[in-house]
Amino acid sequence: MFLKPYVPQSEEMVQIMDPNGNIVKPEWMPNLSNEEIIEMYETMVFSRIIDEKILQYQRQGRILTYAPNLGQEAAQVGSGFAIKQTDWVASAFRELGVWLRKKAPLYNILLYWYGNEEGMHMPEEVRILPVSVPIASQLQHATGLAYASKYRNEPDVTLGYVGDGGTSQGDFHEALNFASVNQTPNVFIVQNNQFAISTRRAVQTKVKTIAEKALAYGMPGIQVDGNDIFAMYAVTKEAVDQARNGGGPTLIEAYTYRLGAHTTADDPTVYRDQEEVEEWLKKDPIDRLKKYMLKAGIWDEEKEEALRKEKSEIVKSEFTKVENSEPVALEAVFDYIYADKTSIQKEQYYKLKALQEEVE
Amino acid sequence: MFLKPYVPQSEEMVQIMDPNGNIVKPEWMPNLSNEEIIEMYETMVFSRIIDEKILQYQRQGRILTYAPNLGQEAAQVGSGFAIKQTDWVASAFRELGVWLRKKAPLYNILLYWYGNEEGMHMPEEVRILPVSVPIASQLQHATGLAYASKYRNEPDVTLGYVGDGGTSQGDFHEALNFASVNQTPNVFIVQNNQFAISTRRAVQTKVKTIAEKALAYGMPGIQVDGNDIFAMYAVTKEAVDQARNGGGPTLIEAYTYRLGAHTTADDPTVYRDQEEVEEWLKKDPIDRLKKYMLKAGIWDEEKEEALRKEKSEIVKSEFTKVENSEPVALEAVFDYIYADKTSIQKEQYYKLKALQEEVE
Amino acid sequence: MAVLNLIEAITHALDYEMGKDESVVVYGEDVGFEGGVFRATKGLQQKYGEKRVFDSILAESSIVGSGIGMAINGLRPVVEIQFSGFMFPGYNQIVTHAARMRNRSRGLYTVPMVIRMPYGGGVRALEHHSESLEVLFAHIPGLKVVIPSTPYDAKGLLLAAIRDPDPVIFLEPKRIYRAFKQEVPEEDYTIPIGKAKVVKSGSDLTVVTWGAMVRDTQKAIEIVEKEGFNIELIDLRTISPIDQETVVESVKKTGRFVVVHEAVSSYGPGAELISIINEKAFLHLEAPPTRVAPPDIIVPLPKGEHHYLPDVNHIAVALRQVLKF
Amino acid sequence: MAVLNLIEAITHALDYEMGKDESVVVYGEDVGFEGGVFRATKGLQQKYGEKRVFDSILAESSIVGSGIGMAINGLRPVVEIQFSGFMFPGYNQIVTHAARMRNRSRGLYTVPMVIRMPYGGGVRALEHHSESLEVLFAHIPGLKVVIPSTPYDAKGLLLAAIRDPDPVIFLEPKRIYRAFKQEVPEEDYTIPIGKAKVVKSGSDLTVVTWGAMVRDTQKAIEIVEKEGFNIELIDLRTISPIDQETVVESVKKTGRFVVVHEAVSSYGPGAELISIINEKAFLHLEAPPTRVAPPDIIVPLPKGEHHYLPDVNHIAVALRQVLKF
Ligand SMILES: Cc1ncc(C[n+]2csc(CCOP(=O)(O)OP(=O)(O)O)c2C)c(N)n1
Ligand SMILES: Cc1ncc(C[n+]2csc(CCOP(=O)(O)OP(=O)(O)O)c2C)c(N)n1
Ligand SMILES: [Mg+2]
Ligand SMILES: [Mg+2]
Repeated sequence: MFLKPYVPQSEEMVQIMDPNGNIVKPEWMPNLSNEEIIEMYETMVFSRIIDEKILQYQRQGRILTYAPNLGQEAAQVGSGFAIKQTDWVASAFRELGVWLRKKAPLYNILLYWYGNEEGMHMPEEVRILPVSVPIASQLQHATGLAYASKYRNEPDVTLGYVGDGGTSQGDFHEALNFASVNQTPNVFIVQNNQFAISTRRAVQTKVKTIAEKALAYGMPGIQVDGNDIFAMYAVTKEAVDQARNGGGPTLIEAYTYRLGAHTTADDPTVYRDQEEVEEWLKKDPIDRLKKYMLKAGIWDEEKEEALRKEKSEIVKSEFTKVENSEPVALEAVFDYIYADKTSIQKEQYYKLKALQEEVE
Repeated sequence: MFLKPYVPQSEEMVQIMDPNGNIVKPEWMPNLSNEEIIEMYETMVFSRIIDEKILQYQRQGRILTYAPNLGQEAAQVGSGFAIKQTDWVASAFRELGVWLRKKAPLYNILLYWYGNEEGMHMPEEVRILPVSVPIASQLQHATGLAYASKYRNEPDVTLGYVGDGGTSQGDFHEALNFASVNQTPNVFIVQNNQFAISTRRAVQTKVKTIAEKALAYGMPGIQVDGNDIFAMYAVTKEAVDQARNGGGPTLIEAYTYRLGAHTTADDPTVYRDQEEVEEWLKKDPIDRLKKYMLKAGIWDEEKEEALRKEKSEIVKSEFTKVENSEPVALEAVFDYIYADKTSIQKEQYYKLKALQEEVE
Repeated sequence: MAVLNLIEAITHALDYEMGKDESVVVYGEDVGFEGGVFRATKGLQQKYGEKRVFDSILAESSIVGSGIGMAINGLRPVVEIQFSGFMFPGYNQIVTHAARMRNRSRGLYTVPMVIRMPYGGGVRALEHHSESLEVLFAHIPGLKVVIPSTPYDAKGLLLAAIRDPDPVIFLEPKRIYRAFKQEVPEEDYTIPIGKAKVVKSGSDLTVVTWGAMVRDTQKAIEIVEKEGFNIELIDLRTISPIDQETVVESVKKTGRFVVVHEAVSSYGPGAELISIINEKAFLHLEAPPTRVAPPDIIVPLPKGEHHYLPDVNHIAVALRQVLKF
Repeated sequence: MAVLNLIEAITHALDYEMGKDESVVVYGEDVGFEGGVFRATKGLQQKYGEKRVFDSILAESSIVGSGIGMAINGLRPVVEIQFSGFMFPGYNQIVTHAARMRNRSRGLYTVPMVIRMPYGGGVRALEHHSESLEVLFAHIPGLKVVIPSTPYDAKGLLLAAIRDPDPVIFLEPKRIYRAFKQEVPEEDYTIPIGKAKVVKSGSDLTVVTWGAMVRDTQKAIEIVEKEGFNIELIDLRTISPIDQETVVESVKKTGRFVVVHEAVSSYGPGAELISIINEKAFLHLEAPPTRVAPPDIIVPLPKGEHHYLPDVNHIAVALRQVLKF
């Protein structure tokens, strides 16, 4: 529907719901039950509340660096809802909505950002690779995951996420090329949030849309309103289905905006005006879906309040657990470098242990 | 003329002269004097003779690995004639025609392949970076060279050469992107000779033409019959002029064929049929121009014979010089690591010197 | 004379040299408009324009590779890798080209370029923000590797690096970017690359270290000296080429040697120093040359990082052991 | 029992393991149809099909990075880097991901992958075809580094590497790919990673080396032993993790130590061995532990390469010096 014939250069961004929550393309509206729409909404709100809470904890000095997702919830949750629990995800560090959708325990997520690798030891069924900090490198893993699924004739699809800045890395190029050449079941989602830290999207590439880059790999490329959860869901679903059915990879550009700071170490007022942010606040993906739901009569302020209260409580209690979690033992930093500690590591371990015990 | 409007997906390859030496697009025929055409021809023949001679020396065990250019002479000489002596070139290892055009002394070229770095110490005015073996990496240098020219408002353009295989590397992507974003005076020439060692072009990428890849960078991309020296010259000239006048970079795909082995260490009969080679022999770029010149009455067999004889003699005498060149002194392998030898290097040098003298 | 911290000294040095030499260009991720994530290039774009100070595309291979081209064609690029842990995509360009262009062209083309990288741990950062990778550069012939430990040295070494005819990897110990201030002359001065600094002379033991570890080691020395010892401290300053003369001289005098560093122990930088000492001062050794270094593990995330970096106590224990051997 | 050279032993091991374990896939540049530029994978695509043995795109970061994904998702990729000098574009994936996935996920995801690379000099090759880069891997926690020196070992170590739960860098000394043949059992056998081999025991001096240098060192030892000495030769076989026990035991017995390698000297692999010996056998040392290694230069092109690699005479001279110290 969206992918053929694709003309990524046409600059026609796929939008189904406008910023006022009106369905502007009813013929494209995905077939979602009210329950599913509410679940999507709840997931977005959950993501938002987690971000807000962590930012609050961060100001209180209770957590260190964190990369908030503010404004990008639809891009993440919408695409995340288009895959199955058994599908794989290789993401960077700003995909909270996808983690939530894939049933990653909040405790784990918080523990990770608290500064403990143990958080990334997710339950096996989550099937998301750990946070990947080296920009764009994770897309290469996405291709290998998908190759292995195809190799065993398993139906799983792998979603690879990257930012607009990440499209400049060589790894972006190689991964898309590998996927296209090997027709692996991959879908690549670029969260174009207009910034790589302070660097604007226009500095990264001269093309009008990032979706156009798909042309270099002979794969469909499509630009989607990343703040429209229905559009994100519908397009990703089609791409995922196509990949699952042997149709090969797709590149999706989610056109969105990072409403918050790059990370808590960043001060965006240095490089952008508040007016620009205000403009984008009007397109807020959560408000947008809420307006739709209110109009559709499947949501009300009472439910909203209950939801926010419930989610806030969850974050609070999980974060309390994280704050009360065991300190990282000396064993823990040695135990996972190799399956078995080396003889030198063992000596180093005992030496450090003795030193630490002496001090205590 | 060629670059605007460009539709690299159209699969229309630019051809001016057909394999029989007939001008099929007179309106595109570049304005070249007979002397210039003859010079182009002589350069191609010179390249061919150098290749043939070195292959002969190689069989005699007088030279080691060598990467012949057989069949790609028009792609190299045609593009090389489109630049000035003051323009820069960043090439890989299969661009002999460009080196010749840029007045690189044959002695130096032969000395390099003989196995002596000293060969790459070219006269300053040659302005070609030394042979670059790590595939596609040289394109990054091309962007920096061009940035510096633009920085100082100098009119120089930088040509970057890469193979079809090289388009798979991340460096290809990053370099084209840098050039496009910074609008540096670069022209990128992909010699698509259908192979990366044994690996066919179709394994590298699923797109129909490599020229299409320009779309990912918002720059003109154009596929050219790489065995048609007039087409190569005309298109490169337009791209170079555009770059020189501040119009930014261009990607040119020279569609050609590697008639010989990848290098002397390679046996192409393992991975391709002679029939395929025969088909391409019919499109030989040198024969093609010769046919044109014979028809135009500016060439004859006598001249041909004289030319071949002259060039053969030159190769022979230069190679004799190379074979009689000084052996690589111990100093030479120490002297160019840094501007000045380090204290440890000095010790290492004297120790080795003593060892070597002891043996003598 | 200004009183500056280390990062300010770097900004000052860049500003100084840009004012003096038009061929100096400065770029990297977020280096332009924002002035870099650590603000090392703050104000430079405003002062020198977008042509000379700019935001690169997010691609380290391009940052290094384009810099090589610029350096060959007459510029003096000073590029920033945001954190040393992100240099890996640019490592191919560093090793196979920056380090080799002079040799490959037998002196025709050279790469006078500085690659600045904040490095090291102790700032409770995300993954890949804390690595100490000096060996990966120091093992490569053709590269120079410099690490300042004070604001004064930072300016003098950076000016020397920019003016050096060869590529210099300039590793900045970000843990002490803002740790203390020092008087830094406004005038031109350089500190020679390849020369170590005897921070404090002593007779019983030679300790070599660099970067942020100089301060921790100083503290450990103060503690141990109270116990009646006299220790010589050398700030290596240049990791490659090593100032072996200064180190060997010192060990010949003291007979004992400890090296302290932030890189992991195995195949780490300390091993080279120990080997040089074995080769040059074997008969003077009264105790085994010893290294104080993190174990062979990946730098843990903040909650486990204290297990990684040797602290003052750890260093002091090692010094005592060698002194009492 | 077949009589094979080193490269044939590798082909045989790959074939053996592919026949046994369907999760093994093999790819890299020219690895499929042609069977690789050295023919290490010759015949495998014909036998096991294009899904299991294929030509990769020309991109080392993709080769390694996709392998990581495959390994996490249940396959056992054995990828080839055409020459170790071309691993640099893949180094980011090797260091920041292959080596770290286990730790980053605290054991949830692992990367049982083998990265094969022909390495080393002495074949009169073009630039970047002759590097010895073992330190760049051995210094990275999370990687294992293995180097066989005989056909027999090549099979046993490669099978062990493929079955290892962690990423293994498998460096093949291409200088001896076809240098000699040896009986290689058709059956299943592995040689444990992390165990050195005492090639020849002796009492006066311990010599450690690996790869192609084992043979040259053997020859040097033969010459020097004729002069009345008795020398122990250890083939390290695994560069990381080091079998320190075997090496230290030997030095405690002999009191003298020489390491021979092809990597450049400064910050090279020999330094680590010397440091271990200092730490573990200092009081047994009767002469300075010594390294025989190339100088700190870039491997020259063929006409200058003889200046780079230590030869038998060079090794013999060093052995004598240490023996007579
Ligand atoms: C290889 C590498 N280089 C640099 C960095 C530092 N860095 C972290 S996030 C970031 C910007 C990423 O921008 P984008 O890809 O658009 O993702 P976003 O942060 O907007 O989600 C940079 C440069 C890194 N993590 N990895
Ligand atoms: C980074 C890197 N990887 C691998 C190689 C080995 N190699 C040398 S030439 C070659 C094929 C190059 O193909 P292409 O780019 O099409 O150029 P051509 O040889 O056809 O001129 C390969 C893989 C290399 N030189 N550099
Ligand atoms: Mg972004
Ligand atoms: Mg080719």
